Amino acid sequence: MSNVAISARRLSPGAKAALGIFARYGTIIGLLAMIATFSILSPGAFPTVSNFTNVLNQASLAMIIAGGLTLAVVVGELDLSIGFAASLHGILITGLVVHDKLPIPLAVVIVIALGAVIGLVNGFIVTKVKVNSVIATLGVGTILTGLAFAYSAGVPIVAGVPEAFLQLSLGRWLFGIPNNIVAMIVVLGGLWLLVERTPLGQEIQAVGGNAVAARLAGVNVDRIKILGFVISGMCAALTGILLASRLGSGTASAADSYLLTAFAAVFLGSATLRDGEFHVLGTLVGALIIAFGFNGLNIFGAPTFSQYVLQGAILIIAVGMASLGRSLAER
Amino acid sequence: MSNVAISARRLSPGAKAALGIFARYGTIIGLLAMIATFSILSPGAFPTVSNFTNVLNQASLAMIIAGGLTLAVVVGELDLSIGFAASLHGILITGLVVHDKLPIPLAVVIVIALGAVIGLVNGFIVTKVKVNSVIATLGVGTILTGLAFAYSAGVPIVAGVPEAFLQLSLGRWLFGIPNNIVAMIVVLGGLWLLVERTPLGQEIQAVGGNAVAARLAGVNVDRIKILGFVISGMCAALTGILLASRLGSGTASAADSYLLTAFAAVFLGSATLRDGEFHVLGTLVGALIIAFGFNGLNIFGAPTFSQYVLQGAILIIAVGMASLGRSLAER
Amino acid sequence: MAAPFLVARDIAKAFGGTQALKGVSLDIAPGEIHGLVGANGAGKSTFIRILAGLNHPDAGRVEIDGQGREIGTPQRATELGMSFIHQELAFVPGMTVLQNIMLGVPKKTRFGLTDWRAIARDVAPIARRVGISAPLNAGVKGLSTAEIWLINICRALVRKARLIVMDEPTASLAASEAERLFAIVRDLSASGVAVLYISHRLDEILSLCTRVSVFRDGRSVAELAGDALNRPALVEAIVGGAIRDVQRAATARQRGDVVMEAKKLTRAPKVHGVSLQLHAGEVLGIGGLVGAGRTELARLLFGADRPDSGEMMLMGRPYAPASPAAAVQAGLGLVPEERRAEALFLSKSIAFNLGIANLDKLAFGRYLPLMNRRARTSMAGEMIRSLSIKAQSASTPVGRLSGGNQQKVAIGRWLQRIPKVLILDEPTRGVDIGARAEIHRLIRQQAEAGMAVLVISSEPDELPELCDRVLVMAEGRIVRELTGPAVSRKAIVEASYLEPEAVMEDHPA
Amino acid sequence: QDKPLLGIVSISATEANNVRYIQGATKAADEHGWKTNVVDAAGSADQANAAIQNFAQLKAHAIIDMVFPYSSIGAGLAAAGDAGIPVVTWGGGLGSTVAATNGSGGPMAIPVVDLMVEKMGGKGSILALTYRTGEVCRNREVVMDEIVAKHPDITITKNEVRIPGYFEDGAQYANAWLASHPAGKENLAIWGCWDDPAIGAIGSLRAQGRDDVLVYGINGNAQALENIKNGFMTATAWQDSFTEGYNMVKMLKDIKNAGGAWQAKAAEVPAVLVTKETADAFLKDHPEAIK
Ligand SMILES: Nc1ncnc2c1ncn2[C@@H]1O[C@H](COP(=O)(O)OP(=O)(O)OP(=O)(O)O)[C@@H](O)[C@H]1O
Ligand SMILES: Nc1ncnc2c1ncn2[C@@H]1O[C@H](COP(=O)(O)OP(=O)(O)OP(=O)(O)O)[C@@H](O)[C@H]1O
Ligand SMILES: [Mg+2]
Ligand SMILES: [Mg+2]
Repeated sequence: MSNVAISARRLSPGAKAALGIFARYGTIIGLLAMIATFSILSPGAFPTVSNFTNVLNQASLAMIIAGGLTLAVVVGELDLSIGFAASLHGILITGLVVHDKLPIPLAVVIVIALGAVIGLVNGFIVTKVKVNSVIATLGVGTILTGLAFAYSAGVPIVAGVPEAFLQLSLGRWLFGIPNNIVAMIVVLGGLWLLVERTPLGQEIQAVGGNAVAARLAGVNVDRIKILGFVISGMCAALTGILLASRLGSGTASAADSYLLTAFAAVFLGSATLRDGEFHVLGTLVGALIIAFGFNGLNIFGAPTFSQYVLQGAILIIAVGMASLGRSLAER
Repeated sequence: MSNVAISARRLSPGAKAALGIFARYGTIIGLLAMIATFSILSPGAFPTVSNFTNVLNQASLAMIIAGGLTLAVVVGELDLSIGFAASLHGILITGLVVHDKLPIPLAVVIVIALGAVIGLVNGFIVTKVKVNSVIATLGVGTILTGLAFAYSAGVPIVAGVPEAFLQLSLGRWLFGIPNNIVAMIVVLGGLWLLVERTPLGQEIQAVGGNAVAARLAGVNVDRIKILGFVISGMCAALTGILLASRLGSGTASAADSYLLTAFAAVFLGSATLRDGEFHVLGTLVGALIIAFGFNGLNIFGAPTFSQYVLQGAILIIAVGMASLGRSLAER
Repeated sequence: MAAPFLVARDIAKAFGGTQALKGVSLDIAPGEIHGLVGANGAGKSTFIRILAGLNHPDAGRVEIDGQGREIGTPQRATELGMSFIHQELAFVPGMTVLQNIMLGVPKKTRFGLTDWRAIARDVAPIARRVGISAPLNAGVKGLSTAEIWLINICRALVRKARLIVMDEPTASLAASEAERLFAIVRDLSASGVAVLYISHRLDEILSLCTRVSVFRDGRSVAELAGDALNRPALVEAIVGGAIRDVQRAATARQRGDVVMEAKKLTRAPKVHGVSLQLHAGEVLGIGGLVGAGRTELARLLFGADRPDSGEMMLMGRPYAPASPAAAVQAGLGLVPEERRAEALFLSKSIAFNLGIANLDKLAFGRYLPLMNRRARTSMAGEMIRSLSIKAQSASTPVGRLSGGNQQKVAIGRWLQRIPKVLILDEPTRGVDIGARAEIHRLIRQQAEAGMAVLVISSEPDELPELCDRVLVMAEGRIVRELTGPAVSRKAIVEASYLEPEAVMEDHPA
Repeated sequence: QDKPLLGIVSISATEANNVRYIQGATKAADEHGWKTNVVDAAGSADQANAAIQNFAQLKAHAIIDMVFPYSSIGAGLAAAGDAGIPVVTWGGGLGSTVAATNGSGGPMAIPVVDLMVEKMGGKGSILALTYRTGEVCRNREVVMDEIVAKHPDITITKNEVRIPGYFEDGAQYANAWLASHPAGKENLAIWGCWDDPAIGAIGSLRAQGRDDVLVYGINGNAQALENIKNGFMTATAWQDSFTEGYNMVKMLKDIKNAGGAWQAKAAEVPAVLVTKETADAFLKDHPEAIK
C-alpha cells in the first residue's frame, strides 16, 4: 500500500484531478457503470423506461425511510427503530382503515403523528436520559415490535382492505408516474431543502459536524437531535403506510428488513460528493445503487449465490472507488 | 428535564457520591435487581443452579461473538459481518467433518484460521481501501452469505455428524461445567487480559480513544485496527463452530441473528463502569442482562407481546440508570 | 465607573472530588477590558464555562445589569448578551467560513430559505474589520488556528454581544496577528463592549487591561488596577510568592555530532527545499509566522507525512520513515501542536497517556507480555511530580485537567521515553509562567544529557529564552539562521517577514 | 427469443425445505425446456414484490411465490396480472389472482398433533413454538389449538420465535420452560410449527440431559429426520417439497394452456408422518429426503 502512496505523490496534476473526480463522484460513477454493465448484459429487459420506473417505484419506500434515517445520522445519532416502527405503522394503518373504518386521510395523519411521537421518545431517551442511541432505539424498536404484536396478535390484517387504500401505493399521478415515486421525490426534496437551504438545516449540519462547537455557539443541540429523530420517525411511518398499501395487508415484521437496507443506503451515500459526511443526496444515490444492483442481477438471472456475492461486491467497490480516489488525491 | 438538572445541582455531596455509584455500577445494579425481581416472581424455577447454568450455557455463544465484536468496536470500527460469518463457519466445519472426514481438531483450526482471514479482509478494506466499516463489513457479510450458499447449495449438512463433534458443545468439563461456558470464560478472560493488561492492549485502547493521537504517539494504527477485525472474525468462527455442534448441523443463516444480540450486548456494556467506552467486562454484563432478561420473563410466563415490551424496557432502563446517574453527578 | 454589566459573587464549583472554584468574585463594566490571570488549573476556564451556561455553579450568584440571573444553557448566555471564545476552539470542519461565523446566529431568510447573499453582505464588513482574509465561502478545513479565532470573534460581533470573553486568545497567534487582535479589542472597548481577557502572557495583560482579577486555587486572591497593576505584583498574586526567573544558559554548550539532517525537503504546498542539521545536545528553534510551514516540516521529519522530494539522514544513515511508528522506533518523539486532537486520549488516565509511548518499558518482559501496572503508576507519579501536573492522581482522566496541565502530559510522555530527537511544536502554549519555566528547564536538561531538541514556537520571547540556535521560516523556506548572541526576539521577528525568494541563495541553511 | 423463463421468488432460498421445492421445480422446468431464475427475498415481503415485478418486466412465462401469503404480494400480483403472467404460490394460499397453490401447511399438522396428544395420554404440558407472521405456521397453530382444546388436562405455553433467530429462540424458550417444568412430574412435549425451532429446543434438552420431553416438528427436513433416527425427535410430518415443486411446474403448463379458462385450485401433496419406528422404512422409500 505504501508503494501506491509514494507513487501517487509523484502523480501529475492531471492524474490528481482525475482522482479528485473519482473521490467526489466515485459512487455516482459506480452507479452509472453498473447501469451500463447491466444494459449490455440484458439489453432487452434492463434499460427500458418501464424497468427504470419499476425500479424507482420499488425503491421509493426504502428511499423514504433511508431519507429519514439520514436526518438522524446527520445529527450524529443512529436510529435502529425505523424498521420495527414501520412494521407497526403498517399494521396500525391497516387496522385503522379496516377495523375502525377511519377515512384514509385521517388514518394517515394519525399514523404519521404516531411516527413523530416515536421519534420524540427516541430523542428524549437519547438527549435527556442520555442513553446511547444504539441501545435507546434498539430498545424502543423492541418495544414497538411488542406493541405491533399486541395490536394484531401477530396475525396479519388482510381481509377487507379497501381499494382506495391500495391505490395509495399502486396509483399513479400525472403523466403516469407512480404515487410512490412522487412521495419519494417530495420527501427527499423536502429533506434536502431543509438540510441544505434553511437556517434550521445549518443548525442540523452543525450539530452533526461538531456537537460541542454547536453547543458553544448557542445551538440548542438537544432540540436539533430530537428533531432528527422525529423526522426519522415520520419517514418510517410513511414507509410503513405505503408498504401496507403495497402489500395490501398489515403484517408484523413486514418492514423490519428496511433497517439494513436504509443503513446501507445512508452509509453508501456518505461516500458521495463529500468525504464521509451524511447527506440526503448521497442517500438517494446509495439507495439507487442498491435498487439497481438487485434489479439488474435479478434480470440478468445470476445464480442465487452469486447474486449475494455480487451485491456485496457492489457495495464495497462503489465506496472503495471513491475512498481510494480520495486518499490518493490527497496524499 | 431542566428541573431535574437544577435540583441536582444543589445535591449534597453524599447524594452526589451515591449517584456516582449508579453511574459506575448502574448496569450491574440493574442486572442484580432484575435477577432479584425474577427470583421473587418465580422462586421455584428461576433462582436455581441448574437454571443459571442453562442460561449461561445458552448465552455463551452470544457472549463469545460479542466479545470479538467488542475488540472491533474498541478500535473504533463496526463489524456487521460476524453473524453471516458465523453461519458460514457452521456450515463449513460440518462439511469438513462430515464430508471431508477431517479430524475435528484440524477442522476447528482451519475454520478459526478462516475466521482470521475474513477479519483480515475486513481490516484491509477498512484501513487500506478506506471504505467505511459499516459498508465494508456489510458487503463482506453479504458475500459470505453467498459463499455459504454456494458451499452447501442451501441444504443443511446433517447426516453423519459424529458424536464427538456434538460433544464439542454438549460435553461438560471438570465439575460438570458445560464446555460452552468454559470456552466463553477462556475467550472473554483472554480478551480482557489482552485489552486491559498487556502493552498491546494499551495500543488497542489508544486507537479507539483517538486514532490521530495514537498514530502520532507511534502506534501502528492500521495494524491495530486489522487486529481488532481479526479477533472479531476468529470469535465469530468459534461461535459458528459451537453453534453447529449444538444444532448438530451446518445450516445457512443459523447464526445471522447473533449480530443484533452481540450489538446490544456490546453497547449495553459500554455504559458499565466507564462512560461510553467499550470494554470486555461491560460486554459480559450486557450479554448477561439480555440472557437473564429473556429467561426470567419467559419463566415468569409473560405473554409474548409484553416480553418484547419488557425486553426493550430493560435495555433502556439498565443504561438509563447509569447515564442519568452520571450526568446528574457530574453537573 | 459605570454600573457594572456583570457581577459574579462567590461562585463555587466542584467536579467529583476536585473543588475547581472555592469562591470567586468579579465584576465587569461596559467598555472595560478586564484581565483574568492565574496558574494552570486555577479555575479560569471553569469560571468562564459557568458564565457560558456550560457548567452550573454549586453556589454563588450572577447578576447582569443588576439583575440576578440563572444561566442554564449556552443559548441563555447568548440571549443575555455574552459571547464566548473558549480555550478549546470550536468550529465545524465541514462548513464554510460564513457558515461558521453564523453558527447559532439567527439568519435572514427568503421564502424560508437561508438568504446567504444578504447574510454575506452584512457579514463582509465585520469580517474585514477583524481581518479575515479567507473568502467567506471557503471551507474552514485548511485555515490556521488564528483565522479560526477571527471567525469566533466575528461571530461575537455579528451577534452584537455586550460582553466578549476570550480564553487565552493569543496562545496560538503570531505576534502580528496578536497585534491585530489587540487593536480589535481596544476598538470593541471604545464602542462600549466589555471584554474579559484571559492570558498567561503578562505583557499583554499589562498593555491591554485596566483592571485584572487574579485566581489562585479556585479563589479570587487579588484585583489589581491603576498603579498597583504591574508585573511583579501580578506574578506575586498568581503564584503566591516570587518566582525564579528563567535563566538563559550563559555559555554556549558543547554541541555534539549531527544527529539528524534534512536535505532539500519539499512537500507542496507548505514546505520547499528545507535543509537543516540538528546536533546532539542542542536546542534548535524554528521561528516564523503562523502558516510558515513549520508544523508541516515537523510532520515530515516525524514520518507523519511523506515528502515529495528531498532526503533525510538520522545518525548518519538514510532515514525515510514510512509512519510515525517507524520514526518513534528510530528514536524520534513529537509533541504536536493541537494537544487535544493530536496528542491526548481525553477519556483515559494520565498514566495511560504517559505510558502509551513507553510501552516497551512497561512490559514484564519479552516472554511475559503483560503490563506492569505498578511500574506504570510509579512512572506517572514521577512525571506528575516533576512537571507539577495539577491532578488528583495518576488515574485522573486527562480530559478533566486544565488546558495547561494537559499540555504538560503531552510533553511528559516523551520526556519519559528520552528519544534521540525530540520535536516540540508550540510546547508552552497555554502553560502558566511557573510551569513554562519548568518545561524550559526540563528541555534544557534533556539537551544537556545529549538529546537533540527541535522547538517550534510562535511566541516571540520563547525561542531566545530556550534555544542555542534558531532557524527562521517564511513561506515554507528557511530564510535565516541565527546563532548564539544573534538569537533575539527582534532578529526573529525581522527575519519572519523576509521574502523567501530574495534570501534563498545567500542563506543555504 | 430464448427459453421461456420460470421466475421463482423464495422467502429464504437457503432454507432446506425451500431448497427442495426449488430443486423439484427446476427439474420439471428442465423437462419443459424452461429455464429458471431464483430470487431470494431474504424474508422481506417488499423484496418479494420487487422481484415479482422484475419478473413481470422480463415477461417471464410463469412465477412461483414461495411462502409469502398472497395477501402480502399485492403489488406483485397486480404487475403480473397486467402482464398476463400466472402466479402460483407454495404455502401462500389461494386468493386474489393466484392461479394455483400447494404446500398449505395446516393439514400437515394433524397427524403430528394427534400423535402428540395420544402419547401424552391427554394430559400434561406443551411448549408450542409458533410463528404467526407466517401463514403456514399460523394455520398449523390453529389446527393444534383445535385438537388440544378437546383435552382440558393439557396446558400449552406458546412462544413466538423470530426469523432469523429461530434456533436460538427455540433453545432459549425451551430452557426457560424446562426450568419450570422439572422432569418426572407430568407428561411434557415441545412442538415446533416447523422443525427448526424444535431442533433448537433439542439442543437445550441435550445440554441439560433431559430425555423426558418428547419433541415434535413439521416439514421433515433432513435435520429433523436425522434427529428422529437418533431418537431426539419423536415425530415430524414429511412434506414432499420436491414433488410439490415438481408437480406445480408440471401443472403450470396446463395453466398456461388453459389461459383465461383456468380455474384456480389447490393441488396438495399429502405429507407423511415419520416416527422412530417408521423412519427406516421411510428413508428407504425416500432416500432423497435426507440428502
Ligand atoms: N470536567 C471536569 N472534571 C473534573 N475536574 C475538572 C473538570 N474541569 C476542570 N476540572 C478541574 O478544575 C480545575 C480548574 O480547571 P480550569 O480549566 O478552570 O483551569 P484554568 O485556570 O483554566 O487553567 P489553564 O490555565 O491551564 O487553562 C483543575 O484542577 C481541573 O482539573
Ligand atoms: N496535516 C494537517 N492537517 C490539518 N491541518 C494542518 C495540517 N498541517 C498543518 N495544519 C494547520 O495549518 C495551519 C498552518 O500550518 P503550517 O504548518 O503551515 O504553519 P506553522 O508554521 O506550523 O504554523 P504554527 O505557528 O501554527 O505552528 C496550522 O494551523 C496547522 O494547525
Ligand atoms: Mg483554561
Ligand atoms: Mg504549526
